[in-house]
Amino acid sequence: MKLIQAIIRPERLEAVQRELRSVLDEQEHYRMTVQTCEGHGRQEGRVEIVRGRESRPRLVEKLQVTIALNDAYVEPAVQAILRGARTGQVGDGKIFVTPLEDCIRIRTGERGGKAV
Amino acid sequence: MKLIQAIIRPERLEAVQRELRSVLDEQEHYRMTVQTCEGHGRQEGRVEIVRGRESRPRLVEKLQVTIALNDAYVEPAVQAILRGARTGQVGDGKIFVTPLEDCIRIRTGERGGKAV
Amino acid sequence: MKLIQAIIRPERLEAVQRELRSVLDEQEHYRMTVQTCEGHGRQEGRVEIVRGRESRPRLVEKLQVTIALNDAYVEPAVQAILRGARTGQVGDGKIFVTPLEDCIRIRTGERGGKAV
Amino acid sequence: MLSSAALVLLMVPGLALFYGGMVRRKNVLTTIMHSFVCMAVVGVQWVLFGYALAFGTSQGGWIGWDWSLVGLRGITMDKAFLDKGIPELAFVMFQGKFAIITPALISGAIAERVRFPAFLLFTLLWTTLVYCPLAHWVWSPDGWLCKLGVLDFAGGTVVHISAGVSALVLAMRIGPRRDYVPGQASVMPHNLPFTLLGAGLLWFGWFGFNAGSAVGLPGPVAGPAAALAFTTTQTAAAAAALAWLLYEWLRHGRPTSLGLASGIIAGLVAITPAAGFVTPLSALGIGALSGVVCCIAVQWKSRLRYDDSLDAFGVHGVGGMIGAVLTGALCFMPVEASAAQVGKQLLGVGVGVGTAIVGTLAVSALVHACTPLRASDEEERDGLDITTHGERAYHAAIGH
Amino acid sequence: MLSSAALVLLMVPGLALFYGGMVRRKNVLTTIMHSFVCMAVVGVQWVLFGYALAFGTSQGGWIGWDWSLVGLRGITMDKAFLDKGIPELAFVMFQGKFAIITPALISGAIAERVRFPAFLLFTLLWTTLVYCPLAHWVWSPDGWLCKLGVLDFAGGTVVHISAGVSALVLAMRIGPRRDYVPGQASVMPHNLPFTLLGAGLLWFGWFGFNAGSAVGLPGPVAGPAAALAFTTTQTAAAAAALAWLLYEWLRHGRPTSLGLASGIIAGLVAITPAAGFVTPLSALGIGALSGVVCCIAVQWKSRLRYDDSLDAFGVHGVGGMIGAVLTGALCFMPVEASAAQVGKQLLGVGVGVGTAIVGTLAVSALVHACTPLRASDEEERDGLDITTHGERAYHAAIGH
Amino acid sequence: MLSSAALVLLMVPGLALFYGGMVRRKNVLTTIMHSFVCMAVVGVQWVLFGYALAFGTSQGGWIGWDWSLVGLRGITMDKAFLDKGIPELAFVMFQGKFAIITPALISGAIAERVRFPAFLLFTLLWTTLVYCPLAHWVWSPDGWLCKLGVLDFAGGTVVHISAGVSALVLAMRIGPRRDYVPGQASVMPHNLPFTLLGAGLLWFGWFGFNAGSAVGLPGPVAGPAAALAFTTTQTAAAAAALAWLLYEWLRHGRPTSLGLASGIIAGLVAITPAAGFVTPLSALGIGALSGVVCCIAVQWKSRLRYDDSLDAFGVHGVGGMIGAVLTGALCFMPVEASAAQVGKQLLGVGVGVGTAIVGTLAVSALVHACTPLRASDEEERDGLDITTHGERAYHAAIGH
Ligand SMILES: Nc1ncnc2c1ncn2[C@@H]1O[C@H](COP(=O)(O)OP(=O)(O)O)[C@@H](O)[C@H]1O
Ligand SMILES: Nc1ncnc2c1ncn2[C@@H]1O[C@H](COP(=O)(O)OP(=O)(O)O)[C@@H](O)[C@H]1O
Ligand SMILES: Nc1ncnc2c1ncn2[C@@H]1O[C@H](COP(=O)(O)OP(=O)(O)O)[C@@H](O)[C@H]1O
Repeated sequence: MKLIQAIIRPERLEAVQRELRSVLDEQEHYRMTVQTCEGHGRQEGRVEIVRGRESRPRLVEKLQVTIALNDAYVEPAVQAILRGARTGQVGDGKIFVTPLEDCIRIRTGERGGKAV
Repeated sequence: MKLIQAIIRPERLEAVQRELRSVLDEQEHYRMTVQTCEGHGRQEGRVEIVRGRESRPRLVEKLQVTIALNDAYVEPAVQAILRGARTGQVGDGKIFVTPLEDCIRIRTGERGGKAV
Repeated sequence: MKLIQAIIRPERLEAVQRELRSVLDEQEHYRMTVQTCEGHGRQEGRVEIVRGRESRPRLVEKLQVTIALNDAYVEPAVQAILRGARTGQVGDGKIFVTPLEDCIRIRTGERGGKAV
Repeated sequence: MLSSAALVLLMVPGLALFYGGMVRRKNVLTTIMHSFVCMAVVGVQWVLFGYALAFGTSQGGWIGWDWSLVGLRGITMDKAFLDKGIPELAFVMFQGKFAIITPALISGAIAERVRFPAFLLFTLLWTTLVYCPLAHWVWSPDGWLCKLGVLDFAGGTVVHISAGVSALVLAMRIGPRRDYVPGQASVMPHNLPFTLLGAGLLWFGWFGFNAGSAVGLPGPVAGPAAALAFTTTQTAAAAAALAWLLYEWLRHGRPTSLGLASGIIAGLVAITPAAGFVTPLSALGIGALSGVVCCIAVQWKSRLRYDDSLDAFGVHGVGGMIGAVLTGALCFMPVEASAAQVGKQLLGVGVGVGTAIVGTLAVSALVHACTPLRASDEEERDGLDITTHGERAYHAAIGH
Repeated sequence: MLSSAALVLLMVPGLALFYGGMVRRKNVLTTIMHSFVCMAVVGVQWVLFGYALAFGTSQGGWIGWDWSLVGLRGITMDKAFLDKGIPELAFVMFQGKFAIITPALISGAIAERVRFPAFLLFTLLWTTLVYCPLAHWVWSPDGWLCKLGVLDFAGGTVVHISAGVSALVLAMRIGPRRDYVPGQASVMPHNLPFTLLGAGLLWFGWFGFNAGSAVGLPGPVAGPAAALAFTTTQTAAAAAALAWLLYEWLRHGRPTSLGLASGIIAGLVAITPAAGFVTPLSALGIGALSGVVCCIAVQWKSRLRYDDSLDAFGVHGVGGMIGAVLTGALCFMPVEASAAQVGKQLLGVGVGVGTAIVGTLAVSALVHACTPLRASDEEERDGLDITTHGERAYHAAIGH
Repeated sequence: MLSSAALVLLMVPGLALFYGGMVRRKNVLTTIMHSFVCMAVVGVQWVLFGYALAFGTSQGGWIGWDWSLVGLRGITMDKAFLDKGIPELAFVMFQGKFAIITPALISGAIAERVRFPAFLLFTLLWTTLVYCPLAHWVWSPDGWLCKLGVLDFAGGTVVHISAGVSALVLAMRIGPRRDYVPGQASVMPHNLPFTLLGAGLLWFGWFGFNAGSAVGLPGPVAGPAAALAFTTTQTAAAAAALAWLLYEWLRHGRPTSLGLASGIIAGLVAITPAAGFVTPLSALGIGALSGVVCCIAVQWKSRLRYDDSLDAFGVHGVGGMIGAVLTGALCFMPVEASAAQVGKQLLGVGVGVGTAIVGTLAVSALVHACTPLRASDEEERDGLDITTHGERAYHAAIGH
């Protein structure tokens, strides 16, 4: 099992969701968790003006999408996120894949692969 | 060492905290970190109405609880979270367990097991 | 590759960023992601008063900084965070290091070490 | 008169924000609606029959009635009110605003758990069965309390005592919120700037409330009395705000913004029955006293088991009583202060308290017979905004 | 008169908040600015030449003009307005506020996508080419609609119908928002408490709007008429709020706070043309009807493909028409209700609608010739606040 | 008069929001309290002895005093003010609101770092030692500046110049915020909609400020003068808002909402001393000029090392001076504009500036002798709301 954490542009969430739905089994009920975050990298924020003083924030709003998956689904999911999130411009974000040792569904107590 | 990340219902946080306190050593000072998130899965949000138009959001508010633990405490903590977070209804969430290679207490610089 | 997740005091973010910039290669463009969170531990929140009733919250505002790094940079980055985030007082936070199996730059599709 | 009525109306959104800022995010809309919906329900009730009950021809001093006042049909445009030279319609509206604001005040005690339909019904019945009679007794020239010489310039008894006491009774009847812990700050206000803005609007509107009430006095004094009422209102509010702030500072080591705002309201409440009858210096005293006493009342109360969410009783009930009694002790007009007058004022307070208790018990029993008063545990947990109204106050972040 | 003008001015921030709360976080500043900037643009235009066009000496009933009114140079301080005993400057200002609020109402239909420079230009041209003539026709004693006997107490046709219809036309011209989905709640209001507060301020300001308009009547009735207008305004707002709430409750199972607020506005709009001409009971009826009909209009509209973001047409257009027609059917003064009067009112509505359609098409073509009307897709996606104004409404959390 | 006083009072919450929206989340309550607490402190001071100092019998033109005015004991309810036919109490209150708002204006310069107890003491002393004398000199018929013929319609010198200059001096005395970086937008406003709403309320209240001041003129002109003052106030605000917006647009490529709001305030400030003395066209010019000059002043200032957090000097100081001088150059009444009058106005400005500098230095030294002026670095870092007042403005998310 793997845990995928992807940092994406907020406005690409819908597209990513659409792509994920098509590769994951549960259709409407594909599972994921989303968090707000701010990212620092090559992309800069848009200029803001306060009474004539300018500032260009370095931290830019992003979303982090977390998905736990069985190994077979990892590659399709990564490709789906790439399709949904890519604009080709600086700031598209990253996908991190980390090992997941165990996964428990709280409602039923099921563990491991079938709980994902 | 393991890193536990649990997605739970916001209203179960208190119960989860109560259970955790009873299984972790530090009593009052048990350690954990909480973040807001929104989850997508089988559970649907409650209907919202805007001037007669309805929408039922698919993303539902959740909390993510993060706890770093030495191996011996993992199973008790998982059980504690299960006890605190379970309602038996769709939307109870998941617990993810991932390996933790190192852990450093910033205040003292201590590392590894005793820093957890 | 490793994924570093550090819980720090909000007001130390600037100092942490300054230190990180000096040890990571990209200078201005060093990469990281920041999230808000609330932490529970030995530190207590400041007293709040509502119409004469007092409460001292146990959850304290923190920031979580996430950085994906190639192995060689992990130790310098950890040291940089320690330098930037330490105040010596209870509540300085933790650094968690977890293994990172893969990393993909969304913009280009590059993978692994060079995508970090 | 009309601008005064408009000012009083602004107290409705003012109160809505004052209360709305103090509850949690998940209940802010329903709390704001409690105030707004009083405008809708009582706004219609007043025109249909409320005014007739309160200010129609007196039926033995106990209640008013005139078939011609139903729907205000009998009030032609140019009909003047008594001999005051103002159109009666202006008076109808001015009094209507008082009737609107009173049940809205009550809503603070039962916020975050009352069911919306029950509150609607309660508002309608309470206004009809408690407010209208009380207003008749005190303000109609033929009302029995008025005839006895009980003084109530702008509604200390009719508005604040009746609302505060009813709030307390209703809060006890409905029970505490699920996460209420006596003596602790178990629920944090979600948006204090709203509460402070609400206090600002209330304070602005209160000038209409108090200064506008000068119209009840005989012609020639009405103008100067309005200026006097304005002055005492401002002075009492300032003194009470300062007193609450300083008392809290000494007592808890922190001068809070909520204390400052609460002090303003406490002072305004306490000066209400006295506004046109006392000197500015007396107003200073009334304000300072009410600031300290209401602060103590609110804190003392919080150790008890009942849960008056936003302290409607501690501020309006207690403040109203202080003001009503001190009016008797400090007034220089229309009669000189005297022990006898204090006695009359105490009588007024007693009648107000008694009526509020009995009336509220009766009305809440009536309501409960039709529809439960209290939200289910799940509704309370998830918030009344989404469960009852299908709305969330704020949408942000993800996906928007 | 002056306090009425001040009250009407408060409608500008009121409307700004009412609209601003309903859009998404990323567009709240630009939405608020739409209202505020009308004050700046029309505020200057009105003094320079707008007043001259609307209330200058009539050129055959079609438009006013007086060189001496340019820059208000010809109005000395003590010049009285007609024979009403109020300074003409007060009248200029009172009318100016109406001219300011009207284009601000339109902005609701095109929120979240109109380009700011285009809206500025639109406001200037529309006020000059559509509003000023309409105001002249209806309110100048020599205006042709006025002479025909069309009644419009405080701007049902001039303000609300013209704004509502223009809003609809402009919304169709500009096209729907990029994420608009007919029939779905595709965009959630980011801060409903702002919207409710805005509704409260609007309602307070509306008393100035309607009661202040009594000055248009002959001297002796002005005072009583103001009281009547106040009463009908309050009554209609209450009835409409209740009607919208209850209708929605029955229909969708949920009484919403946005429905309550929308009902208030709908009732205020509908009573505007009738305020000084009908009885309180008629106002109750007008209010209740407008609450239900506007609610239906708004919901029905949402199934169509055009996107009137904040329902400027559904509330102001529809409400204005209901009010204008019912004025003819229910008025008791200055003329008795009659079929003939209803006919005249229908004529007024027709002229208002026609002028608004033709005028808005012409003005938007003119504007489009100078600068594009619609923001780019990227600007719309990232929000107009940051892309056009270089600002974000809220800063929180990280790094601050 | 009374409604004007009520309007001016609304400026207190208006200013509180205007300032409160511009600071960071962690300091919003303390910033709002700065304005509210002026109402409490000065509200009591004014009744006790402030009015006696400012408007008591003149002691040689330098200061007023009357033992009978202490606590307003000597003012009976029906005592008229001079020969103006209004009760003196109404005048006391109207003037009291000016005294309240002035130190509140100063608070903008020292926001986010001044200690609350120090500000309280400063307010009390500054009002007594700086404001009351200045008000006496300019507005008491026997004040020496009044006798010299210096014109100040509604407080350009007394209120705005004195507040703006004192703000600057105090900001320099206290030093910049810990994270202030000259020339950069180092601190972002946390809630611009609050700031815009605050600007709206200020603007509404300002009509009371300026139109109400017409009462200072001889009887028969008072009414028309109020209408004139209303007109010039509205016109100048509109022109200044437009000017600031356009200037910023040209200069920085972005028309900002904060610029629009700041322009409104700048225009209102600049017209204050001139409101009843100039024509609407002159007001247009004064407004446009002040919009551009204040915008430049604010930007130019931001390159310097001192940190006037919310630009109290750039807007009130600079705007007040522009207005005071232009009053001399453009007035048509009560005297014709002339070089001599400009000279007198310059003298007034000079006296205002000088008094503010000397007075503020003296008062801040006095305060500092009692209690430190500036919060500790840790308090500043964590925010004054939680460290000083034990409160957080917003509670959301987790655990609530
Ligand atoms: N090594 C990393 N660790 C943590 N976050 C990263 C890392 N690399 C990229 N990110 C996240 O991805 C976002 C996009 O990165 P950026 O350098 O701006 O664009 P791009 O990846 O297209 O070159 C950043 O804002 C940050 O949130
Ligand atoms: N594979 C997963 N990856 C990420 N988050 C998940 C995953 N499975 C569940 N979740 C989180 O758990 C929440 C509950 O899931 P849901 O399917 O609604 O209920 P249940 O787990 O009770 O069947 C989701 O909203 C989501 O936040
Ligand atoms: N084992 C852990 N798991 C999750 N979060 C932790 C853990 N230990 C510490 N933290 C985070 O670090 C913060 C600081 O911890 P605390 O005990 O208050 O201070 P210190 O680490 O200086 O002793 C906590 O608020 C929490 O967010």
